[in-house]
Amino acid sequence: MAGVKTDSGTITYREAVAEGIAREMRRDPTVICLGEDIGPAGGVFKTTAGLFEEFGPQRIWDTPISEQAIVGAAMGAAMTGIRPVAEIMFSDFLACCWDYLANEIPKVRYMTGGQVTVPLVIRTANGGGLGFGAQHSQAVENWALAIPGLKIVAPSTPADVIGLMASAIRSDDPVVFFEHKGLFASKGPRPPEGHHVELGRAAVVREGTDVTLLALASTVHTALAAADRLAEDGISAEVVDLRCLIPMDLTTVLASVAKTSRLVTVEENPYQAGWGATVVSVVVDEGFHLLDAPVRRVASANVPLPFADALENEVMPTADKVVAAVRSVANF
Amino acid sequence: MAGVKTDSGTITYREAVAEGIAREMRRDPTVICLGEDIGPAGGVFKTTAGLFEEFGPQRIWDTPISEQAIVGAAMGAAMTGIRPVAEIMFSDFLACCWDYLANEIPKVRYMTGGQVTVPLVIRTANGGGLGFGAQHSQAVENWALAIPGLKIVAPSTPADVIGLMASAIRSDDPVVFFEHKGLFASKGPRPPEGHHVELGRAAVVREGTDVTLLALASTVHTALAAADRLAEDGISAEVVDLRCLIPMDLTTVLASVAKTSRLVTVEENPYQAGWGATVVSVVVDEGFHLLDAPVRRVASANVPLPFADALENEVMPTADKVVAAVRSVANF
Amino acid sequence: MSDSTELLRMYEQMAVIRRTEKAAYDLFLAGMVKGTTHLASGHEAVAVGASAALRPDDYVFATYRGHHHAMARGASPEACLAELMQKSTGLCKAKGGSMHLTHAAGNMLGSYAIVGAHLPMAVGAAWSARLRGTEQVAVAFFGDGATNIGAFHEALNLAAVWRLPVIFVCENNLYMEYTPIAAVTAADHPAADRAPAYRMSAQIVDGNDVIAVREVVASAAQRARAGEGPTVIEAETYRHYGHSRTDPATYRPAEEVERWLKHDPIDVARARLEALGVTPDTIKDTDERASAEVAAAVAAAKAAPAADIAEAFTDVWADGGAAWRV
Amino acid sequence: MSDSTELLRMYEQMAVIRRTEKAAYDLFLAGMVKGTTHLASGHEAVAVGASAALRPDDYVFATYRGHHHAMARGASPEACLAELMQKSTGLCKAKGGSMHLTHAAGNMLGSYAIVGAHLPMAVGAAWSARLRGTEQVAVAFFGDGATNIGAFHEALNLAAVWRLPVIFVCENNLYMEYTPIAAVTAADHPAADRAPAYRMSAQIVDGNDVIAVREVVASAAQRARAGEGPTVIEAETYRHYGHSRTDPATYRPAEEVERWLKHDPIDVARARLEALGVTPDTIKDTDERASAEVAAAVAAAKAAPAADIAEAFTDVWADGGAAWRV
Ligand SMILES: Cc1ncc(C[n+]2csc(CCOP(=O)(O)OP(=O)(O)O)c2C)c(N)n1
Ligand SMILES: Cc1ncc(C[n+]2csc(CCOP(=O)(O)OP(=O)(O)O)c2C)c(N)n1
Ligand SMILES: [Mg+2]
Ligand SMILES: [Mg+2]
Repeated sequence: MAGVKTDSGTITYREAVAEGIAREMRRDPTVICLGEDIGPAGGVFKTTAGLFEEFGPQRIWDTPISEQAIVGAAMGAAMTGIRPVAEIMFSDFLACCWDYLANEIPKVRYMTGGQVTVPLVIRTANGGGLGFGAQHSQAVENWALAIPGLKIVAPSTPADVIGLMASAIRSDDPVVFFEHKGLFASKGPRPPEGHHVELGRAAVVREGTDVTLLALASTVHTALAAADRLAEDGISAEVVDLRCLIPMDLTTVLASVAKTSRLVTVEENPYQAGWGATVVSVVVDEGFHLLDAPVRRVASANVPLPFADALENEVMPTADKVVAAVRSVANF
Repeated sequence: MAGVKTDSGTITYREAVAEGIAREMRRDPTVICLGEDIGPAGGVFKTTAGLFEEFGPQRIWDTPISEQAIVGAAMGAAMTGIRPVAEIMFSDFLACCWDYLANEIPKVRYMTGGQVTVPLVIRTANGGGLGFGAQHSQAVENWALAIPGLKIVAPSTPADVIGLMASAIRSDDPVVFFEHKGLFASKGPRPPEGHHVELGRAAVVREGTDVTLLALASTVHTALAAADRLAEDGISAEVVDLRCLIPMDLTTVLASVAKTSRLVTVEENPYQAGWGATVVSVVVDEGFHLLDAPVRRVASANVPLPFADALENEVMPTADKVVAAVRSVANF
Repeated sequence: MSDSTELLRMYEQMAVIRRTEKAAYDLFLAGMVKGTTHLASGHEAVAVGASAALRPDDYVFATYRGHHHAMARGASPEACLAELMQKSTGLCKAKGGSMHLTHAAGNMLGSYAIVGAHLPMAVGAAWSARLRGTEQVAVAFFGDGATNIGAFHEALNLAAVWRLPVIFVCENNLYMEYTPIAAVTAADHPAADRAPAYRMSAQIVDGNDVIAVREVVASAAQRARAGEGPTVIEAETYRHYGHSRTDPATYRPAEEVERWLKHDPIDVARARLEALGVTPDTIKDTDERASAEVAAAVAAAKAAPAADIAEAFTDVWADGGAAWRV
Repeated sequence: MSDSTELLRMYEQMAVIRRTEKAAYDLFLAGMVKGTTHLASGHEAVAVGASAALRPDDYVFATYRGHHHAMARGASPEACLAELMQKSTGLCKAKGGSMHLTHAAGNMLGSYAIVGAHLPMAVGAAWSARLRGTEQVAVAFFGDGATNIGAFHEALNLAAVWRLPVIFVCENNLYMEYTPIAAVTAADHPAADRAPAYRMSAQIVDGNDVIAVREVVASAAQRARAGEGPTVIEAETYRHYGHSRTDPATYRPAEEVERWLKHDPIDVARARLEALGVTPDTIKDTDERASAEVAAAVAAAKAAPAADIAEAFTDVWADGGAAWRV
C-alpha cells in the first residue's frame, strides 16, 4: 500500500476526504488524526484509507469506542499545540459526546476571556438515504447550528471537500465537518495542490432568475436535479450551495433573492429547527421587501428516519418535492 | 416536615413544580422521580422540596452523577410500566445524556413499529440571567426542537407549571419539561386541584392589534413588559405565550398574525437555530399574505453566555430590545 | 423436561437462527436485503442459552447485532427476514431494519445501534421490576467494544448501588469493528475485569457452549430475583462473518478464525447431544426441521407485500400519529 | 531549598488561598460577588502540594471548585477576586466567573463546570505532550462525585491504553452536592478502587497533608515522565463551607465536620513547620504577609473598573471577534 493516492484526474468524494487530510498532514506535522477504526482499517467508510500507511501510528490513532474521550482528548490536545482531526464515525453519535460540542469546545475560548484556542476538526459521516435506519442516518448539521462557537462545514463536491478541509484544519477555531454518506461514491475533478476554499463563502452553482434554491451538501444535488426539471417548464432556478452553516454567507443568499424574489430552501435535516428556518428568518427580516412570494422549505419530515427505502424516500427531500414547492410559489 | 405544601392562595413557580409533581404522584402510584440531590435535599433549586417526605425513598430516588444512567434508566422503566420523572439539574447537562434525548427516547416507538411507548418526563432547570456563566445558563429548548419525537414544554407561570406538569406526566409520549431558573421565585395564583393544561395550546396572554409578540417561558414576561412600554407609545401589542414547542400551536400564531400583520419573536435561545426561526418560516410560508412588515427575532446573541451581569444583559433578550424591534417594524 | 429434550430444543433454536442468518446473507447477495446487517452467526449459544435460563416475562435488550436475541425470545424467522426485506409484515413494519429488531411480545425490548446505550435502559427495566415487585430480571447483551463507553460505567454503577436485578452479558468476540478489543482496552477481560470496580461479581463463560451459558445465566438470575443484585457475565465467542455485510474480516488471523470455527456452538451442542445418547437420526431430523422452517420463512417473507408507505407517518406518538403541530 | 523553606512557601500559598476565599465569601455577604461560587477552603493542600510537585509547563485542569488550583498555578488573588466581582481586570475578563477560573499563563487550562468533562481533556493534553516529546505531565483534579460519570471511565481507559503521562487526582470530600458519595457509589474509594479496572495504579493520600500530597504527586509525575503511564490519586479531604454559597451544609453530621475541622490542612502544615523548628514568629510573619497580600488584592479588585460591556462580543473566535455571518 502506497498511502493516499495522489494521481490526477477525477477523484471520489470519499477519496477526497483522505486526500484533503493528507495534504494538510504533509504541510503541518502537528495535524494528528484519531477515531475508531481509522487506522489500518482505513475507516468504516474508507475515508481515511491510506493515511495510516503514509503517516504511521504516531499520527493516525485508533481509539476505543469512547466518543467522549475522542473529542475530549482532541480538545485537550488542541489547547496544547496539536491540530487534531477527530472522527466520529456516524454523525448520530455526536450525541454521545454532545457535551464537548455544546458546552466545552465552543465555549472555552470565550469563558476564559480568550486565553485558550481550540483548533480542531471533528469530522463525521452525516445524512441518510442508505437504509441505515433511525440511529445511523440523520442529517444533524442543525444540531451544530444550535451552538454558538462552532464553525460548520458540509461540502457537496470532492473539490470542496479538499478545499474546505484545508481551511478547516488550518482554522484556529473548532470546525465540525460533515461528510455526506450519500455522496461518498460521487466523483468530480481533483483540485490542484494548494486548493483552498475559504470558510463562509457560499457558491452559486447554477445561475437563474426566477427562484433561489438554497441547498447544502446532498441537497445541492437534489436542487440541481430539480432545477433541470424546472428549466423544462421554463422556470429558471438559481442554486446556491451554502457550503458552511457558520460562518453563514447571508450576503450571497440575499443577493440571490434580490435577483429572483423567491426562495425555497432544500434541507436534509428535519423541518423543525432546520437550518433553513434561520436563513428564512434573516431573509424575511432584512430582505422582506425583496420577496414576491411565500418562502417554502423542503426538508425532512419531522419523524425519525425509517429503514425501508420507500419510506425513507417518503420522508426525505427529493427533487420531486422541490419541483412541487417551486411551482407552488412560482405563480405568485 | 409535612411534605409538599398544599395551602391555597398564591404559589411560587418553584413550589408549583413540586406541587405539580405531587398531585400526579398522589393520583398515580407508577409515577416515580429520580435525579441528583432531589431527595432529602429537595433539589438544588428546591423544586422537589417535600416530595421525599411525602412519598419516601421508594418513589423519590437520589442518583449518582450519571446523567446517562438517569435518563437511560428512566427510559427502560418507562418501557416497562413506570412513569418516571427524571431531573437533569441544569438543562446544559442534557448534553451529557443527549444520546438518550436525540437517538433513543424519541425514536424507539417509531423504529419498533409502535411496539413500545416511553411515557416519561425529563425536567430540567433552563435559562440564564442569574450570572451562572456559560455552562449553567443556556436556554436549550431549541436543542430539543431539533429532535422529532419529543414533546417540549416551557411554562411561564406557576399555574401553567402545574397544569402542564399534569399533562406531561399523563402523556404517553416523552416530554422534556423546561423549568426556567429566572422564574422560580415568581408568584401566581395556585390553580385548583385537577387543573390541567393541554399540551400544544398557546395562550394569548395579552390582546393587541398592531403586532404579535411571540414568547416562551421567561420571555413571556419580557414581552409583556415591552407591551406595556409600547402601549405608552400607542402601539398595541398582542402577546402570545407558546407554552409548548411541540406540539407547536401554529394555529394560534397564524390567527394572531392575521389580526396584527406583524410578528416579532422573543426567544432566549441563541438566534442561530432558535425556535422562532421555525415559527417564522411557517408564517412566511402559510401566512405570507398576512404580513405587512419584516419579521424580527429578538433572541440571545450568538455567543456563549458571559458571567458578568452587565455582559449577560447585553447578550440576552430584554424589553428594551423588543421595544426597539417593534418600533422598527411598526412604521412599515 | 429431560436434559436431552431441553438441549435438543436449544439445538434446534440455534439451528434455526443459524439458517435464518444464512438466508439473510444469501438474500443480500441476491439484492433482496439492503442497508446494513450485522450477523450473529457464531454467537447463537449466548442468546439461546441465556433465554433458556430466563422467564418469559424477563426483559432482554440487545445491540444492532441482535437477530439471535430477537429469535431466541420468540420472534419468528419470517418476521425477522421480512423486516430485513422491507416488507410490511416485518417485525417492526420495516421501519427498524436489521439493527433494531424488537419483539416486545417476548419482552425483547429492542436492538439498539448506539454502542452501550441500552445498558442503562436494562438497568431501568430492572428498577421498574423492583418497583412493581415482580421479580422480573433484565438482561443486557452487549459487545466487548461497549465496555469502553461511558454508558457502561454509569449503568454498572447504578445497578450496583441500587442492587438491581440486572444481568450484563458481554459477548466478547475479540473485535470491535475491525480493531481487536485488546488494542484499545486496559483490561484482559473487558467486562469481567471491570466488575470489581462496582463491587459486582463476574463470571467468564464459554459463550459457545449453550449449556454453560444457561447455567451461568440461571444462577445470576436466581441471585437477581433473590435481591442479591446484578452480575456481569463475559461470554467468550466469535463471529463467523465480518462485522457487517461489507466486511471480509481480513484483519483476523487465519489461525484464529480456524480455531474458533472448530469450536462452533452448534457443533458443541451436537457433541453434547451425542454424549447424552441422542441419535444422529434425531439430530438430522432436527436439522431438517430447522431448514424447512427457515425455507418456509424465506418464501413467506418474499411473498409478503412491500412496506406500506403510509407507515412513514405513523408511530411517532402514542396516539399512532406523527403530528408535530396544531 | 531546604525542607522548611519549601514548606513555608507552601504554607504561605495555602494561607493566601484560604484568605482569598474568605474574602470572596465576605464579599458575597456584602453583595459584591454574584452568581454562584464553590469555595475550596479545606482543600488547599491538594492544590498546593500537587503544584509543588509539578513543573511550570505541566498542565492542570480543574473543576468549578477551582480557586485553589488557579492560585496554586500562579493566578493572583487580585485577578481571581476581580473575576468574581465582575471587573474588567478579572482573570477571564469577567466572562468566566468563579466556576471557570483559568490561568493559561501557568498552564492551568481551565475550570470546567460540567462534572467530569475535563478528564478527557487532560488525557488529550498528556497525549499532546507525548506527541510533541516534551515530557510534560497533565493533571486533572476532580471530585468524588465525578467518578460515576461516563467521561471518567472513558478518560481512564484511554489514558491507560495509550500509557499517557496523566495524573488523575480525586479530591474526595465525601459529598457530592448534598448527597454522601457513599450513598451512590459502588466502591469504598470511588477513584482508587476503580483504578484496577484500567490496570492503573492508585494511591490514597491524606489530602490535608501538603507534604504527603506533594510526595505522591511527585512520584506519579516521575512515572509519567518516564513513560510508565497514568496514575490515580485519591486525596481524602473535606470542604469547610457548604457546596456553594447557598448551602449551609446541614446534611453533614456535626461530629464529622468537627473532626475534619480539627484536621485543617493549614494546621497540619503549621505543625509540620513547628516540628522542623520554624519559629512561631516566622509563621506569624507569614500569616501577616498573606493577610496583607489578600487585603491589598481585595482593595485593588474593588477599585478596578467594571467589566467592559464590549467584551460580550469578543473572544468567540480566534480572530477575537464574534461574527457568525458573512
Ligand atoms: C457510540 C457508538 N460508537 C460507534 C459505533 C460504531 N460501531 C458499531 S458496532 C461497533 C463495534 C462494536 O464492537 P463490539 O461492542 O465488540 O460489538 P460486536 O460488533 O463485536 O458485536 C462500532 C464501533 C456505534 N454504533 N455507536
Ligand atoms: C454533569 C453534571 N452533573 C451535575 C452537575 C451539578 N453538580 C455540580 S457540582 C456537583 C457535585 C459534585 O461533587 P464532587 O464531584 O464530589 O465535587 P465537589 O463539589 O465535592 O468538589 C453536582 C452534582 C454538574 N455540574 N455536571
Ligand atoms: Mg466485539
Ligand atoms: Mg465531593
